[in-house]
Formats: sequence, structure tokens, C-alpha cells
Amino acid sequence: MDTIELSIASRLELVHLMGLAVRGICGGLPLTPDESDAMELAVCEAVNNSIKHAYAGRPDGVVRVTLAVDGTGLVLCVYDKGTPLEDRQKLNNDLAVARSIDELPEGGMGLFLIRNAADSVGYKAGEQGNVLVLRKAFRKGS
Amino acid sequence: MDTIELSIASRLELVHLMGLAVRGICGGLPLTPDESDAMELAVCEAVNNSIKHAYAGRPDGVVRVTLAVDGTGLVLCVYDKGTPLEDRQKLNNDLAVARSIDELPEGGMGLFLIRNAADSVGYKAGEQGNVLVLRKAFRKGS
Amino acid sequence: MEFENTLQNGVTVVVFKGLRMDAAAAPLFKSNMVDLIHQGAKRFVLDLEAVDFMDSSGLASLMSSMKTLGGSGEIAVCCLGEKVRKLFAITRLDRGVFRIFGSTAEAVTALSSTSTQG
Amino acid sequence: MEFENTLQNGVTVVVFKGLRMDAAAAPLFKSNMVDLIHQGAKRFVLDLEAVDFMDSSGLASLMSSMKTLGGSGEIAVCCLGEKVRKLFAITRLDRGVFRIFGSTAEAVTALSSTSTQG
Ligand SMILES: Nc1ncnc2c1ncn2[C@@H]1O[C@H](COP(=O)(O)OP(=O)(O)O)[C@@H](O)[C@H]1O
Ligand SMILES: Nc1ncnc2c1ncn2[C@@H]1O[C@H](COP(=O)(O)OP(=O)(O)O)[C@@H](O)[C@H]1O
Repeated sequence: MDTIELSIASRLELVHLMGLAVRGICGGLPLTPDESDAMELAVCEAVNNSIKHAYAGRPDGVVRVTLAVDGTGLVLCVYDKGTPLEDRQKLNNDLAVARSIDELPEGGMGLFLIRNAADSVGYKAGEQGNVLVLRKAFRKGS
Repeated sequence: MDTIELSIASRLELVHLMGLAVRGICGGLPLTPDESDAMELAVCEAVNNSIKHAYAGRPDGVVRVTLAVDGTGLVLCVYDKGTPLEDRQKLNNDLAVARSIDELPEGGMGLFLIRNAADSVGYKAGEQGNVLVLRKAFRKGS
Repeated sequence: MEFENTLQNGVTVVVFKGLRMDAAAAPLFKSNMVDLIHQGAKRFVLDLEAVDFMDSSGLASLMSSMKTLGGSGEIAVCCLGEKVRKLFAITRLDRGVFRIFGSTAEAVTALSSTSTQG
Repeated sequence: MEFENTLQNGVTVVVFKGLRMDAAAAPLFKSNMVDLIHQGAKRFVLDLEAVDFMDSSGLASLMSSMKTLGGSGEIAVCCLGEKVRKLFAITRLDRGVFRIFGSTAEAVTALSSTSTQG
């Protein structure tokens, strides 16, 4: 696998740099523009989550993203060393359909958008930190 | 300064990932398409040099690139831990104009292309490794 | 300035001037909306023409503004680029939650002829 | 396969099939050229239409192929994209070192009417 690692400090103002870098890389892979857009969004969501939830907004953490590519697809990992996601069920949450204004979600869309971009999503917390893993196969020709 | 760090192993097959990531980031900065193209090329040249010269082709090194941006411009650093560039004069070499086929350069164009992309280029070797520094001011509106 | 707020025919038009309506920008947007709502504004058109990237935090700031309005008003959006339109579609917020218009003029016309409920 | 070599009117047309003619691809390109030269080819047209990124190593592999030819032949290039054309201009290799043509046909016509020197 060809691998590149990207990292930023845990500050929301830096997330766009990560998104742009991933967009650039996806632009050179056999992904459709829709797939690239979705992947850029997914990375930003995942990095936002590490900053907002794992690091609880503390700016002194690091969020690392690795992107590994081979002829069949890509594996994108987002690493942090903050408080892990406890309730794995959240990874599978579907979007609630709001029936009234009060039911409108004010969150919970990030993991949905991440799942929407990837073929599969995994999460692992360990001694060395936490990692969210997105896999995406190439479908487009070449 | 907003900073992102990118890194790859010292293998020439990975340099395109670095180039694509930098292209993506430059696409979100107030640079003209010509300036972005030149910056992508410069990064690839600099990373190639670290791999080919500093690491002499050994695949077990790491090449790190940091990109720092503020409202006025960007600073791009390329780090390696290989054998440093000894002859600083090479940084300023101009392109030879070949008068015969035998005089055609087979190298020496990389640093010229790097200088061509940046407003200024610096190089420093130290205990912690070597760094090539490119600075580029934003000229385009915004 | 990230926003430009103007009153047109009783409708508050908020032009989002940044390229990104993301987690970094959402808190500012939300506080701008809360200020306007506290000043009595009820009908909003949000012009997103400049926005080329929007994430779930951007959407969440819109929804929380809706809640602050508390049913006695409306927020419509207009001038969505392709990527932003896609995001509204994927999250199904284009189905009844937010009215989406092609231009500010269209949106203002539609909202100024709606009587506020509250 | 990275290259497609064909003989047209006594001119060897080499189509570079990769997107990048860079430091990773240059050694393969050069050995393809050296093989062809050792087989007796003297006039070359290199079709770079597919290439959207070229660096100094790509250029260097072209120049070292020229040296291997040793003055008794020519390498012309054709179908350059905007970025590749810019690279030839910045490095001044478009001034006499390589003839640049818009299409393979044009290039083959020009080179097949040139008598080889060696
Ligand atoms: N990287 C993470 N680390 C810790 N908790 C997380 C992480 N990502 C998500 N979560 C938890 O899952 C919930 C849902 O996440 P998400 O769908 O992105 O929506 P939101 O971030 O808007 O709440 C979060 O509120 C948080 O509790
Ligand atoms: N990062 C580096 N580390 C060590 N030596 C370097 C580095 N970059 C350049 N050099 C030296 O400077 C020379 C000129 O570099 P360059 O202009 O890129 O051309 P080329 O790499 O084709 O020789 C190289 O041949 C090498 O000797």
C-alpha cells in the first residue's frame, strides 16, 4: 500500500487544511467527483469529532490521518489520543426523521455522513490511542 | 500560522501523494493556478531530492513536509534526516544553457524549479536533520 | 465580517460570506442568528452562494437556530452550490425542514407573503 | 505497460501511457529508450498526451536519452498538456533542444522527411 500521513493540532480552524489535502489526494485516485466530495466531508467530520469529543476542544492534542492506497481502494484512518468513543452503537445510528421542530437533531449527523462516504467504518480504542477506520473500494474504471 | 504536517516514507513511488496533497491545499489558498502548479512541482522536486540525495535512495527514511499559512502567504518546509546538501552554492545555480548535446544537463534542474516557485528558498542542516524552506507570498486578491 | 444582514420586505436576509460553513464557522453563525432572533427577527433567508463546503456542524447551527426561533418563524436557504445541495439531500433536510430557493429574490418574495405564525 | 512503441514511416513513436513522468517513472522510460536505441532506432516522437505531471527527473530522462542517441538522431515531443508545456518553457528546453509538435501525425511527417545525420 502507498501511504501518506497528515497531521494537525486539535484546533477546528485547521480542519480545512486536512480536508483540502484529502481532496487533493482523492483527485488523483480513481474516484468520482461525488465520491471525492463525500470523502473530504467524511475526513472533516471525523477530525471534528476527534477535536470536539475526544479532546473536548483542548487545542494541545494531535489528530493524525493516514491514507493508504492500492489498486483496489483506499483505507483512511483518523487517530487521536483523547477520550474514546464509548458507545459503539453510535457508529451505526441512522438519521432520525424529525416529526417536529423539537425533534430536529442538532448533532449525530457526523457519523452518518462518515458512513455514507465509506464502504465500511470501524473504530478501535487502545493503549496508543483511538482510531476510526474508513474503507472505500474503487469502482470507477482503472 | 495554521499548520499541517504531511509525511511519507523515502520511496519515490509515494511522492505523488505528497504532490497531490499540496495541490489540494494550494487550491484553497489565494494562489493562481500557475502558482499552485509551480508549488506542487517544487514540493515534488524537494521531496525527490531528499529521497535521492539525502537518503541516497534508501527506503527506510521519512520525509516530512510542513505547510504553514497565514493571511500573507505560506511557508513550506521539507525535512529529512539524511546526508545534508554540502554545497550551498547549488541552491543558487542557474540553468546552464546547453550549446551542444554533450552539455545538456541531466540534472541540476530541480533546485532551479524550486526557486522558480518560491519567493525565497533556504536550507539548514542540524542535529535534528535537514530542512529546505520555501516562502511564498500571496499576491492575488483576498 | 462573516455575515451581511439586511432587512428586505420584512424578511431578514443573511448572506454567509465565508467559503466554509463548518465546525470552525458554525458558532459565529449561530450567535449572529441568536442576536437577530432576540432583536425580533422571525423570517430569515440564508444566502449560501459563497459557501463551497458545509459540514454537519454547519447544518447543526442552522437547526439550532430553528429551535431558537421556536416555531414562530422560518429559515429558508437559497443559492446553494452543488456540494451544499447534495449535503441537504443526503441528510434529508431538503424534505420539508428547510425551504430551498434558487435566488434571494424568490426566497424573499415567498417568505414575505407568508404570515408569521407567532 | 507504461509505453507503446510503434514504427511509423521510419519514425519510432513512443506513447507514454502514465499520468506522471516523474522520478518514479523516469528510470523505466529511460530503459525503454535505451533498448530502442540499441535496436537501431534513431528518430523518435514521444507522445506526452496522457502526462499531466512532469518533473525534472522526467526531463532528465529525456535528455539522457538524447545523449545516448549521441547526435545521430532526434527526439521530438508532441501533444503536451498545458502544465508540461509550461515546464518545457521554464527550463528553456523548448528553444531548440526538443522540437515540439501539436500532434503525432505532424511530428512523424516532420521527422520522416529529415534525413538522419549519423
Ligand atoms: N472521535 C470520537 N471520540 C469520542 N466520541 C465520539 C467521537 N466521534 C463521535 N463521538 C460521539 O458520538 C456522537 C455522535 O457523533 P456525530 O454523529 O459526529 O455527531 P455530533 O458530533 O454532531 O454529536 C458524538 O456526540 C460523541 O458523543
Ligand atoms: N535535499 C538534498 N540533500 C542533499 N543534497 C541535495 C539535496 N537537494 C539537492 N542536493 C544536491 O544538489 C544537486 C542539485 O539538485 P537538483 O537541482 O535538484 O538536481 P538533481 O537532483 O537532478 O541533481 C544534487 O545533485 C545534489 O547533489
